[in-house]
This record gives sequence, C-alpha cells and structure tokens, in this order.
Amino acid sequence: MLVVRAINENDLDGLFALASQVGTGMTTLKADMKMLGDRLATACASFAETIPPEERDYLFVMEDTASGRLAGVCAIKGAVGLTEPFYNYRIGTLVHSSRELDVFTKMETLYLSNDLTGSSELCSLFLHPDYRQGHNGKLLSKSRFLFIAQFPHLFTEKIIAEMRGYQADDGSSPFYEGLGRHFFKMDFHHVDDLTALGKKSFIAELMPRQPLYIAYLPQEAQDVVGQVHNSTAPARRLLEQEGMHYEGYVDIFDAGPVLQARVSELRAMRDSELATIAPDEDSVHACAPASKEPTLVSNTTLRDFRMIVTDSSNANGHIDLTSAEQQRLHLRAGDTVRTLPLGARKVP
Amino acid sequence: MLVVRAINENDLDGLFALASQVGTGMTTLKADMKMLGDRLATACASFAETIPPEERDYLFVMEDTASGRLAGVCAIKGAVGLTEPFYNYRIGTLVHSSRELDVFTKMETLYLSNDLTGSSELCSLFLHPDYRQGHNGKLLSKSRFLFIAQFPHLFTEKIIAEMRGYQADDGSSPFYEGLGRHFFKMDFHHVDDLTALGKKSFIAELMPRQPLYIAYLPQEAQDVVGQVHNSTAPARRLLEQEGMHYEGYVDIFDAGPVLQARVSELRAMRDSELATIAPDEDSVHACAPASKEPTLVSNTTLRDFRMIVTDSSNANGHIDLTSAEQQRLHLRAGDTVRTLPLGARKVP
Amino acid sequence: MYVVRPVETADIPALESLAAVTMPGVHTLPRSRDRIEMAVERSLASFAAQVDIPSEESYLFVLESIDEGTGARRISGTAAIFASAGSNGTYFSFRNDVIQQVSRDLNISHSVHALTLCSELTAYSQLSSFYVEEGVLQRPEAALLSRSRLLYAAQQPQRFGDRFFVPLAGVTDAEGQSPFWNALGRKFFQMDFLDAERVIGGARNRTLIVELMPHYPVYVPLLPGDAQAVMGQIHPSGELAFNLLTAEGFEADEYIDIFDGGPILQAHKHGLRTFTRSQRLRVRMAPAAANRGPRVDYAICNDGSDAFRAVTLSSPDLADCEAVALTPELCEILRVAEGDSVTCVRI
Amino acid sequence: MYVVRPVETADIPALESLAAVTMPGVHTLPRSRDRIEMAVERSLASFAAQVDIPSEESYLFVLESIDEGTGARRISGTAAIFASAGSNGTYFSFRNDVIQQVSRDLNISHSVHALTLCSELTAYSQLSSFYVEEGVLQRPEAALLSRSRLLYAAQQPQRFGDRFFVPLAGVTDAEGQSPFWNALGRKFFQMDFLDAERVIGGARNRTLIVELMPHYPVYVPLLPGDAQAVMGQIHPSGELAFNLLTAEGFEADEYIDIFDGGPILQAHKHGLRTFTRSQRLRVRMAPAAANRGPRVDYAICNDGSDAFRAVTLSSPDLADCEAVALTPELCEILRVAEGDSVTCVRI
Repeated sequence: MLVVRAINENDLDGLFALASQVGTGMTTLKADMKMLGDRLATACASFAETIPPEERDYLFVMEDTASGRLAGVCAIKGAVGLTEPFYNYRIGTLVHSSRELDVFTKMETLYLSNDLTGSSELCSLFLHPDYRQGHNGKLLSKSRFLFIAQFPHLFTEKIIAEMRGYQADDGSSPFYEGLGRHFFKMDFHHVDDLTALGKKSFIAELMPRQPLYIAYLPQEAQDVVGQVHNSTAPARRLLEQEGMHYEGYVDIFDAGPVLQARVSELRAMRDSELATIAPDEDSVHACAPASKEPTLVSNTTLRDFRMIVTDSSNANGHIDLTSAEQQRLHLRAGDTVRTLPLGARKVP
Repeated sequence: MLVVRAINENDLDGLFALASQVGTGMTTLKADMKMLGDRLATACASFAETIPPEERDYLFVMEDTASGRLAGVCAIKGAVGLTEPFYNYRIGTLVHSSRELDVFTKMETLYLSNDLTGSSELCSLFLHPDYRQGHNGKLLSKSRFLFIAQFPHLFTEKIIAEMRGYQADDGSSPFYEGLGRHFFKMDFHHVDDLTALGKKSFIAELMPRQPLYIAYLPQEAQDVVGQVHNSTAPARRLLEQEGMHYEGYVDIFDAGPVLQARVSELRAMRDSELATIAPDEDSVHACAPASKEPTLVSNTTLRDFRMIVTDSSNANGHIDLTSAEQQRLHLRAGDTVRTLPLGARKVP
Repeated sequence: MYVVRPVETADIPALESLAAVTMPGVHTLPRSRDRIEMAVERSLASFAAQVDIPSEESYLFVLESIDEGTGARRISGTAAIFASAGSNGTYFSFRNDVIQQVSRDLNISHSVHALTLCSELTAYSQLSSFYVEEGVLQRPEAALLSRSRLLYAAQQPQRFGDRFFVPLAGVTDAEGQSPFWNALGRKFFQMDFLDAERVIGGARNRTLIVELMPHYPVYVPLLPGDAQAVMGQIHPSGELAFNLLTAEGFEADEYIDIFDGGPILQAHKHGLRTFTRSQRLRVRMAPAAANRGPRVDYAICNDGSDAFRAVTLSSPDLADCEAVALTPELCEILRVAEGDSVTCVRI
Repeated sequence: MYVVRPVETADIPALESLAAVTMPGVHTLPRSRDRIEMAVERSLASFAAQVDIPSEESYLFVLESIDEGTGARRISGTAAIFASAGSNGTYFSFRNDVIQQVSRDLNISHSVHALTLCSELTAYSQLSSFYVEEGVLQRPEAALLSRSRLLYAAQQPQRFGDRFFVPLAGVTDAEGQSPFWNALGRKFFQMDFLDAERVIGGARNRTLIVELMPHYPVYVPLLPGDAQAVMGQIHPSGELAFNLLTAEGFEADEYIDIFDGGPILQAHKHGLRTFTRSQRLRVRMAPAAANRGPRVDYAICNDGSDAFRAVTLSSPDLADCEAVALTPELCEILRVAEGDSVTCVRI
C-alpha cells in the first residue's frame, strides 16, 4: 500500500534511486548525490520549521509500505526568486489602431518579467514507471494541495507550477529555436542544464530586454507558446482540476505554461474538511455512507505529514478508516484528519 | 419596494434624472441626452439580442415600484477595447541582482498594456443618495453577478471592473500629478473628460511607451498605486466578496485598481442555484427554514431580467416568495428563479 | 554644356514629362501636375524667403543641358533639399542599435542588432528627389547636381541644419513587394507596401506612424532571412545617388527607412567634402586653355545670393591657386565677372 | 618652459604626489602606488606596441616644466587616452533621447527627454585623466597637454578609433553626494555614490552594470528637480577641460555618465580641429626672433615615431607658411633638426 509522506533523513538513497530514473527534462531532480543531499537537508529543516518559510522546500515521497521502496516524489518550494532572479515571459496584448486608416491590430507581446518572484512553487513531481496506475498519480500530485490546505499560513498568496514546454519529436524546442537560440547561441539542453545548476545570471546578460511582438517569431514558435510537452498534459489537467490556471506566463526557453492560483481559491481550500476517525466498530461501518468516489486523507502534523487515498468518505465530520489506513497515517480512532474528495466537484 | 431590472425604452427620462445626480468622476454616465439615448438604444438591443455579444451593453435600473422612480443604475459591457484601444498600466516586477556586490533589488514597474482587451466590464454603478440604505447598494451591485450566473455564455472568460482611483481632498490625483501631467500637460479632469468623449488616440500618441520603474515616481504617486477613492472603498469590498481581485492592473491616469475575475470563479457561479417558487400555502410557509440571511432572487428571462432581495431562502430547490415579490419578478408560483445568498459564504 | 539652377515656373511642363519616366523606387519625386506645381511654388518661395531658422522651406534644383550649337535648353535632372525634415511633425526612422551582450559566467560575448523607431532625424536637412536622365548618369554633371544642394547649403548656412540626411529607396521586387515591409510594417498596417506608401503619401512624419508602428525595438535576428538581407540595401535605381553621397562623406549605417528598410545616409556638415574641401577663388576670365597636363573635374558655383548657378569645370589642379580661369561662356552661365569670387570643390 | 611627453618609469614618485592633491571629481586618475605603477607600465607597453587594431592600449602623457635657469624638471600635469573604451567589455553610458510626441486630436506637440542605457561608445577612443597644476590652469600649456593626445592620435591613426569621447566628472556636493545618483543608480545599487564608484573602480564596462542598471529608458521629467538640474553639468573641477574640449570640437549633448550624470563629450575626428586644421611644416632653426608683430599660440609636436614630444610656440601666423622657425632649445626638446617635419596647430 502507498502513503505520501514528508521526506526524512533516511530517504537519501531511495531519493537517489528515484532521481536516477528521471532522465532529462526535469532540471530540479538530477541524480547527483551532493545536490540531492543538500536538498534533503533543506527539506528536513523545512518540516522541522528551523528555517524561515520563504527558504523552505517541502519534499514529499510516496512510499510503498509493503517494500519500503520509494515510488515517487513531489515538492513545494516556499518561495521562488528570492536569491536568484526568477524569470518568465509574460504574454501581454498591445493594440495598434488608426482611425484614419480604419486599421485595428491586436498584437501579443512577450515581456521578460520577474513577476512571480516570491510565489510558492509546486515542482519536482516524479512517479516511478512501475507505479503509474490507478490513483497513484493523482494521490502524489494532489497531496500537495491537502498539505497547503492544512497549513495555508506557510504559503504566500500565490502558488505556481512550471510545466515542461512543447518539444518536437526530436527533442528540440520550436520556441527556443525561434527565439532563445539567437541570443544564447547554444543548444537548448545546454541552456537547460545551466539553469539547473543555478547559473542564471546569464539570462539577465543575454536575454533581450525589450518587449517582443510574438508575430515576429517563426510560425512554429508562435504555435507552441503556452503549450505543454505531450507527456505533461495529464499533469497539467490534474493541476487545473485543483483550481490552477494558465494566466499568460511562460518559460523563457521553451514557452511551457506556468499554472497559477491564489492559495485562497484552490479547490482544496474550499472543499477539504476536517474529520474525526470513527471508532472501528461494526455499527459504524454499517452507517457509513456508500462512497461514490475516493477521498484523500491526511493527518494534521507538519513534521510527519502523511497522506493516503481511501474509498471511505467524510460523513458529517466523521470518516471510517481501516486500521491499516490509520497505521499508514500514524493515527488511530478519534484522531483528526483532513479530507478532500479526490475528484473535483463539477460546477453545476 | 425595489426591483432591479433590464432597462427599457421608457427609461430615458428617468436615466437622465439619475445621471444629473452623478457629478464628476464617473465618465460613463454623463447627463447628456444624446449620449444617454444612444446608450439606452444599445442596451435595449443587447437585451433583445439583436447585436453581437461583444457589442452589448446590459444596462440595469433599480426601480422604486411604489413611485416608479429610478433609484439606481448599473451596467455590464459585453467586451471592452474592440473599437478603441483599452489602456491600463500593468504592474510587473523586475529583479536587479548582482552576486558580485551581493545586491538584490526587486523593483515594481508599470507597463502600458491593452491586456484587458475583450474582457466584459462591470461599470456605471450609481445609487441615488435617497436610497443609500439597507441592502440597496448590495442588491444593485450584485444583481450583475446573478445575471452573469444566469447567462454565462454571453460573457468572455474574464470580467473586470475599473475602480475610481485615490484623490486628495482637493480633488487632485497624486498619481496623475506625478506621471501623466508630464506627458499630457493638462489638467486631470480635462484628460478624464477627453476619455469620456471617446477621444482616446491621444493616449497612444502622448503616453510614455517604455516600461517605467515605479520607484522613479514621487512618493505621493507611488503610495496611491492601486488605491481606490475613499468613496469607492465600499463598492470595492462588494466586488471582492463576489470573487473579484486586484491583479495588478491600474488606470493609466489615476492608478485606480482594476478588479478582475474569471467568470467561472465568481461566487455567483458557484453558489447561485435554481429554485422553484413554492405555492403560496400556509403549510409551505410553516416548513420554510428560518432564514439566516437575505437572498437575491431573479427571474430567468434575458429580455425582462428582474431581481429582488428577499428574506426567504432556497431550501432544497424551493423558495417561498410573497405574491408582491413574485409580482416584482413578473413570476408566479411554480416558476423558476435563480437564487444567491446576499452575503458571501465564509471560507472555513 | 550643363548648368544647375533653382527651378523656375517655366520648368513645370518639363518636370511633368520627366516624372512620367522616373522609376518606381524614387518615391519622393512629385508625379502629378498639381503636386509638381506645388513643389515649384514652394521652392520659389523658399529661395525668396528671408530665413533665420530652417523650417518648411524646400529648395528644388534642376540640371539644364545647353546645346552649344543652338543654345537650346532642356531639363535633364532634378534634386531637392528640405530645410528641416518632418517640420510639421516628426521624421521617423529606424535606428540601427547594436546591443552588446556579455556573460561573465559563460565567458561569451556577442552583439545583437535591433531596430528602434526614433525621431532623431527630425530637423535635419533632407536631400531628396535626386534624378538624372540616363545620358547624364556617367557624367560629372550627375555629381554636380547632387552636390549643388550642398554648395548652396554651405553658402547659406542659416537656411539649413548642421546635419543632413538622404533616404534612398530600398529593395522591392518586380511586383512592388518589399520583403522588409512584409516582415514588419505589414503586421501592423495590414496592407501591401505600395498601398501603405500611397495612403501615407511617402511621408514619414504622420501621427498614424505612432499609432501603428512598433514601439519597441525589433530584434533583427528574429526577422525572416529575406527581410534581414534587404535591410540597408538600395534599390538598384539608387546606386548612383548612393555612390555620389558616400563619396561626399555621407555615412550609411546608422538609420534605415521604417517602411522598406532602405538606407538613410546622414552626415554632419563637418564630415562633408563640400563643406570642408571647397575653396573660394577669384575669377580670371580667359579663353579656353590649350589642353596641357592632367586635369580634374570641379564643381563651381557663384555666390548664390541672387541667382544660384553651378557648373562643372575640367581644370588643372587648383590646390594652391588663388584664381580660377573661366571662359567667357562659363562666366555668363555662372553670372560672374572677372575678379568675382566663386566656390570650387573637386568632384 | 614646458614639454609634453609619454610617461616614464621615473615619473612614478611624482605622479604619486600629484595624485595626493587632485580633486575628488577626477575619478579616472589612479591614486594608489600600485595602480599608478600599473598605469605607467601599461602606457610604456602601449607606446612600444605594434598596433593594427586598437585594443587595450592606454597612453599616458605628462606635462613637464623645465626651469630655464637650472634645467630642473618637474611634472605639472597628466592626460591619458585609451585606445578603445570598454575593450574588455562594453562601455555603458546614457544616451539623451528626445521622444517627439504629437497628438493630432488634441493638436499638441511636445518632446520628452529620456535617458537610454546604451553601449554606443564602446570602441571609441577615450580621453581621460586630464589634470594640470593650478599654476598651469591659465597657460596655453593646459591646452597643449589636452591636445597632445589628439596630435598623437592624428599621427598614429591605426592606434585609435575614428571617434573620441571624454567623460567629465558630474556634480557632487561637499559630502560626495550626487543628486543624479541618488535619483537613479542608488535605487538599483542600494549604496552611496562614492561606495558604488569604489566597488566598480570607476569603470563603466562591467557585467554588474547590466545586472543592476535600468534596462528601460528613464523619462527625465519623472526625475526629481535636483537630479534633472545636474544632468550634463560638470563638476567645477572639470571646467577647464570642458572649455578646451569644446573649443577643440567636442560636442556635449548626446551622452551622459550613468553614475553621476556628468557630460560625455564626443566627436568624430573629422570634427576635431587637431585633425582638420593642423599643418605639417619644415623646421627652420633660428635664434629667438625679436618681438615683431602679432603672435599666436601654437601646439607643435615632432613626428612621434620614436619619442613623442610637444611644446607650445608663440609665433607669427603660420597660415601660409611652409616652415616654422624654432630656437635650438626648442629643437632639442622636440628632438628635431633643421629640415625635419613637425605638426603645428593653433591653440
């Protein structure tokens, strides 16, 4: 059975094994023992609240409780862009019109911006291929929203997630080829690696500073602005179900969309509820409503945050969990949990 | 008793009488018979659906049914900026940092933009001083959200409302004095009048085009960016309760905030529900739940849209309305209404 | 024989027939009878005006050929100079900016070329409407005509700015399509190049340019190859003018036209040979000298206060001379007499 | 008597004591022993170098006074020229842009002044470090020293660019506060003007400028009045240099310094008197002439191929002369002999 939980000091080897599976394309999770070790230390300090909220990096792992193996990982950064500038292109609109000529031209523009500086970021989501089935992907991705709903005071007003941008079959980025290459004069993957290493000052030095009309770009580049990589489309849908939206910010290299939301408007903030674990009695089981859909359930402890998906659901502030489920949450009957229906409620 | 309803051909004199009370500061509602007549004609065509959605201008009046007098007015424009450019300043962030000097400077910038082009706009809200009491202001302002919830297909994805910006006691705008005056070289009120008359091409011609660092402005101007006029603060709060947010767009002259929302995320879209008017029988009255708060109720007819506030509430798809209330809605028992609790539900 | 002189009312019919044959690239030469008349009238008024500060004056010169046998005269070319470009507005051009990009971390450095809409040429004096008949193309009189405007400007500095520029037509294909326009202006104007030139009347000082053209620099590497290739390139019809002007001291790389990307040559008068290398010499009347020794071509003009006239002279080097020998015929054409001063500059 | 010559290693102690007394405005003159030694070494290497393309060379000249009685020599001034500004990076400055604003509807037109961070002065040759002792301020030798750099550049064009510029220190108050810096650079650097100059070592070519300074034009009307007032204004200490340079042909309005807003004078060499008005004359050795007739001051230098030397000469007008009379003493200082060529230009 699976549980998503706060990472701890003993997870370094498991994390490295996972990162070894990631391959290229995820710059924040490289199979580098030094980098992962540093990150793990930051994550432990984050859950222990020994570093300030804006420096925190909450790293969660999905553990297969049967084998102890790590099946996946995901993270929330407390704030981005406070030590190195965090760049995006923002898509704006400029209208050029002349009454004299009866011409009205609406043009989209790219502005280099650091607007998202200070936002909390969802990142580093990776599920081992062996576990890509059932609700596992949803559990892993959505666990972060339940965490935020339980501890909203730890986060800034805005939460974002950068989505990997569109790539052609040969792995090239049409957006990069149409724009960035002219200024960086190096391969897309090389640029990507440099940013992963935190060497970002070259962006300020080499990137065009003036607003760009998108219409100047080659058609192939225009077409992929805000488009995700094919393999990222499901992840995007999950986040959108939770209330995150593409609001016109894209990656400066591959034009992948940034999804964003106000924390207060996340589905989890509206729809998650506290509940008490019902006593494990037959009479209780009998009264529990027939569950229509799975529910995410977490404990309420920052330091040992744990979350599962269950077929039970919250009925008037009570939820019926098996003793195995209680054990995975490190809880028992009478303890408080936070619950969130796994699927988004349909807007009527 | 009051009803908010779609304007009709017979309202011109009443509208003029209202507009005469408005005074300066609301550029879209001037006591000018020609302008008001044109606007009324557009509004009637809008409710009759004889012009395309993006050209529509839904104008609502609040009528005192006892006297037939018009007590207030408000409007929703189908789309802004499609014939004349619609300008705003967008507030962005630029980070200037140097590792070498250990300097990290986060600067706010103003970008001249037409980003909100095509959004639907809430505008022209005015309540006659004689009626500024009770729930009247809420009824008038919020009526528009119930209309949108009933007819969401008529609106674009984004809805905005421009709020009047901060003014000093002498009526001057510190933002305009610190910025616009250098480029327009004329009085704030003169500039405002010109935009009201639709003479907007001077904005393209005279406004600085390059992004501006807010830090360059005088402190008095910096302080009022995104601040509303004192008298507009209550109106701002009403809109914020309905799910509209200040997202960093301000007026180019007085830096008043633009509130905006995705239509799908408005409170009215989530929380309004359809109901059937219960038969007017004593037994029904007895069963109706004790109302905790007033409810907005509208009919469901575009052409004769009417809305009231009542002390009843929607109980499992039924609502109990007095015959006088039914009459004000042009409905009777068994007809369908849309209901929305007047106050926002508290987020738990 | 040829002489350059200010245009006169009697030249209008000749100008009209000239306009009928000029090439498509020359967009500054008026074509209709009405516009030719206006240009001539404006020139007459300009030459006659008392000028303290250069403003809307426009001076039109013609090259007149004189048949040495019959004395018959005909117009063989035109050239104009506006006292102050964009004088009733702003003269817009693209400035060629080079943005240096240096990355310390990556140890790389390169420069990026960008075009910025600018109004810096406003109030420069603008040379325009240069045209000579085919028969004159290879002759020194082509240079004489081009340069006469500057000789006049050197004599009458209060009528002109300290800086001069000349827009030359850019590259268009046989159908009148401009690759530069298609990549840039078309996206904002939503019309063909020739249509745009027509609605704007060839002007570069109109409000609608601010309304429609891009406010932010255009990064050249983002433009399609064919548009990049024609930036700063001249229409073949402008080659002669280009060569004459660069020999004069004009520089071509700083500005290009906002519509067709053609080069705009510009110079401070200190950089122009007509201003820095011309000599004032006394006239010595002499019969045509026997052909002794090497000769060089000079542009020679009278002092212009009344009636400006300029001619070419093939003469021994005048470098260290105090006087120049002119035949009585030339003296008559130049309207000078023995002992008068003339201005000479090597062509 | 005074002579201008390239700096020598033996001058280091004298330069050090000079640096101790120079005024706060002159930020390009090295102050510490180490930096003075580096500057002298670099100059020696530069004069000695074979140069095809101007690069990191920097030439330092000194003005030496020679006591006519004792023959004692002392250093009375310095002046330098960098072959290519920002040669290991980009030379940043603010360009003064004027944005024309015209509204057809409102029938109004005005211009707005904006400062744009630009790298256009990169690869210009840069004059700097001009300083003379108080006793020389009123003497023609001040002009001689300033101009010697250009005389040398005119003789050795391959060592320099075609364009030259000179940043002059801007206005600061007694506490070293710069109103321009306080309105602009401070907002990005978050430190005092003098601290910023210290960390950047007076340079204008560093990556951190790109990282910190504004990328978008600064609209001048938005700056506080005191910052606007000092834009393009010189520190009082720079007045002499300013006057000498503008007399030479430098123009002041196009660029200002990004830190203190001081003027940056610039010119194409075609616009500089040293390049356009200097004469090559033969040396005629002669005893000091009796004082007959009006005299004018000239700067005179040898041909500089070996050891550049320049002096002033008060002489009758040399306008139409082929030779210049020099005393044996001057010939010795200039290291020329009867019949050699020297370059002369009026001061």
